[in-house]
Amino acid sequence: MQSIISDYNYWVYILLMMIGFYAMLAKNNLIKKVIGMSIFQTAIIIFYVSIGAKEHATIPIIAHGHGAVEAAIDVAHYANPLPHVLMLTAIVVSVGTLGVALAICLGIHRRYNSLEEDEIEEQLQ
Amino acid sequence: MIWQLDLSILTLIVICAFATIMVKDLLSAAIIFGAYSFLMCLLWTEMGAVDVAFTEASVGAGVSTVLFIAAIYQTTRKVGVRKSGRLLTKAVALVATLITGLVLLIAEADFPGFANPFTPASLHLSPYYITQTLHDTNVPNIVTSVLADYRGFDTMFETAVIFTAGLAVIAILRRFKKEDRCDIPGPYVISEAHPDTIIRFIARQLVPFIQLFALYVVAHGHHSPGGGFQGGVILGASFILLAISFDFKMVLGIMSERLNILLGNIGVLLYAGIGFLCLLLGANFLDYSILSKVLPATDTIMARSHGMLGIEIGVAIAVMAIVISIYFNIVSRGKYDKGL
Amino acid sequence: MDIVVILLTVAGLLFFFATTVGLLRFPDFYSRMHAAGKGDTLSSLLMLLALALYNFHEANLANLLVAIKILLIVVFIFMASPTATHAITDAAFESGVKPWTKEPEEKS
Amino acid sequence: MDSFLIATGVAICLLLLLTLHRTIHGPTAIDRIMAVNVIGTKTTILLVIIGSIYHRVDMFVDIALAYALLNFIVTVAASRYFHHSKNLTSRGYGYRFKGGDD
Repeated sequence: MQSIISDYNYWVYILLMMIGFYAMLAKNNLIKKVIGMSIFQTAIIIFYVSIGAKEHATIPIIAHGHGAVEAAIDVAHYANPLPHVLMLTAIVVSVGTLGVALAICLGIHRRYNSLEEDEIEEQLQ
Repeated sequence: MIWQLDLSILTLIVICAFATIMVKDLLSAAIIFGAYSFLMCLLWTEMGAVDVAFTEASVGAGVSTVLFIAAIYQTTRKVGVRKSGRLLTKAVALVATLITGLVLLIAEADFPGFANPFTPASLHLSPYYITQTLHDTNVPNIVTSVLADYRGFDTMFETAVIFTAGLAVIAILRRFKKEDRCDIPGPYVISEAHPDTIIRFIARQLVPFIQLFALYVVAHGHHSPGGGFQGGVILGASFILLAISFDFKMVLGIMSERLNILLGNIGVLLYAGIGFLCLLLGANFLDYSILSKVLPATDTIMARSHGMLGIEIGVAIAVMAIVISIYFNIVSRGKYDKGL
Repeated sequence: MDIVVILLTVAGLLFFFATTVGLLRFPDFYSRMHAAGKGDTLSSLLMLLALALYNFHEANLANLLVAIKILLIVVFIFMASPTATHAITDAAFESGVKPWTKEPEEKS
Repeated sequence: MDSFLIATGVAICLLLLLTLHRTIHGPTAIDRIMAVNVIGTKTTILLVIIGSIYHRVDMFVDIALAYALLNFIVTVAASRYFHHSKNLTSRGYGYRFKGGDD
């Protein structure tokens, strides 16, 4: 049981990464590929946030009462904030990449009137 | 972290990811991807990453699924029938995926256990941030202080990346002429949808609350989860809601294209400008403690807090403008005539 | 106090269970929408009330603020959820989803 | 009380699994939208429950509020999709598509 709990997050991250990677490689439809890319991104984010998690730790916001005496801050009591910072910006950047990817899809559809990879290749030849 | 919820939510996520890839209809895939994003937000919350969860909540519920629906609306919903020659591609992709998974699984054996407080990642840099943040900057939310102060340079270029993405979408899609040479007539003859009074009324009631809440998120990001990115995305989502429930033109009347792009520039410039102000006053780039010379009645610690607030406002303006611009370009195919 | 919280939460869970059963077992779209629209909103109301009570265990300003925010969530769900239900049902009617009748029609 | 809250959370997760069945196997796309709407509402509640387990609800309630406000944008957008594509003529599909069946 202990080993399942300690490894489950990493297994799921590998599984999601494989799903996203497979979709990016094998799917014929461009929007399906974009969805695969998004799943790949979330797999990476799961990996980072799992690294930052700590057992019996609370969220990385220091509890401070108004006028309370400042107690010494225990490091093990707060989750690691650094992966959270990196991944916060990564999510917003992922919206940007999603927008650009969908814009490229729309541009291709405007030109070739199709979103299927093999149809576009046929028209290119 | 709460391991009971961890196990159940991760199982749901894997099922959702499989379904998203397997389903034949693109609109259904986009909708299941929306559910996937909800579950992701739950997972971050459960692991204690509240700021990440907030970003995922605003992005997943407000923007990314709507972008998918808009793109599908402008192209097609159907997935083509596969040719027989595709079997080889599938096999090669499967082998490549399995090899990648195997390599990652072998690497995983050396990882420290999940939720171990004494991993190398948690021992080297982050203890400084955790113990010193309140003392250095007077900001209790460690994520905000690391984002906007300690790693401010990084965040500035993240904002620049988002700005570049907005520019790229405009460069790819925006068409100013009515008739374009390489433009094939669209797939649909789009009918004017009849106005729906109930949706319009509720949207009109909710939009002020959403925008007020977004401003609260930006301003209160020092003390609770939130900040410029989240507030900006929520502000953008409020305009998207207006554009969906009302007319496309009505939102363009409030937020014209020119004003929108100008706001995006202003946001990035505000961020860089605060950095250059620090440089002018004689400190390093983005070293806000020097701002106490300019701001009245602040010491060097509070100056860092106020500098962070200025940067969050810049990020919020830039993200809002870029989100609106991306949505408008995608939903109208760059013509800005009519939308969803 | 705890007993009230537990009772409300269990009632909410029961309603959510009924929602899920309706969602899975009902024969056509409109009856499923009936189960989903009503049971979902009611179970949310009950559970959020329970959580607001649970977080207001000790009367001070911070707890009051949290309880008020949870009640605000209730208000917004009560505005948004029926609107979403209306939008989906309208879309289904417009796009031609047939209501289920007793005579077994052709299977679609 | 904490264990009761955790049990409630796990129970909601199990019921979400059943709702996910409708999301995945729903015969039409509209069924899926409906089920995703239910999942979104329950996400709001699970967020508050997780906050109560952490004993820091004041930090988590903002996220739930954001969900309560933004949850129905997706639903309205999807329903507008069906409004618009009601009387469309299918002349843009690729040459291998049948078209017309929905």
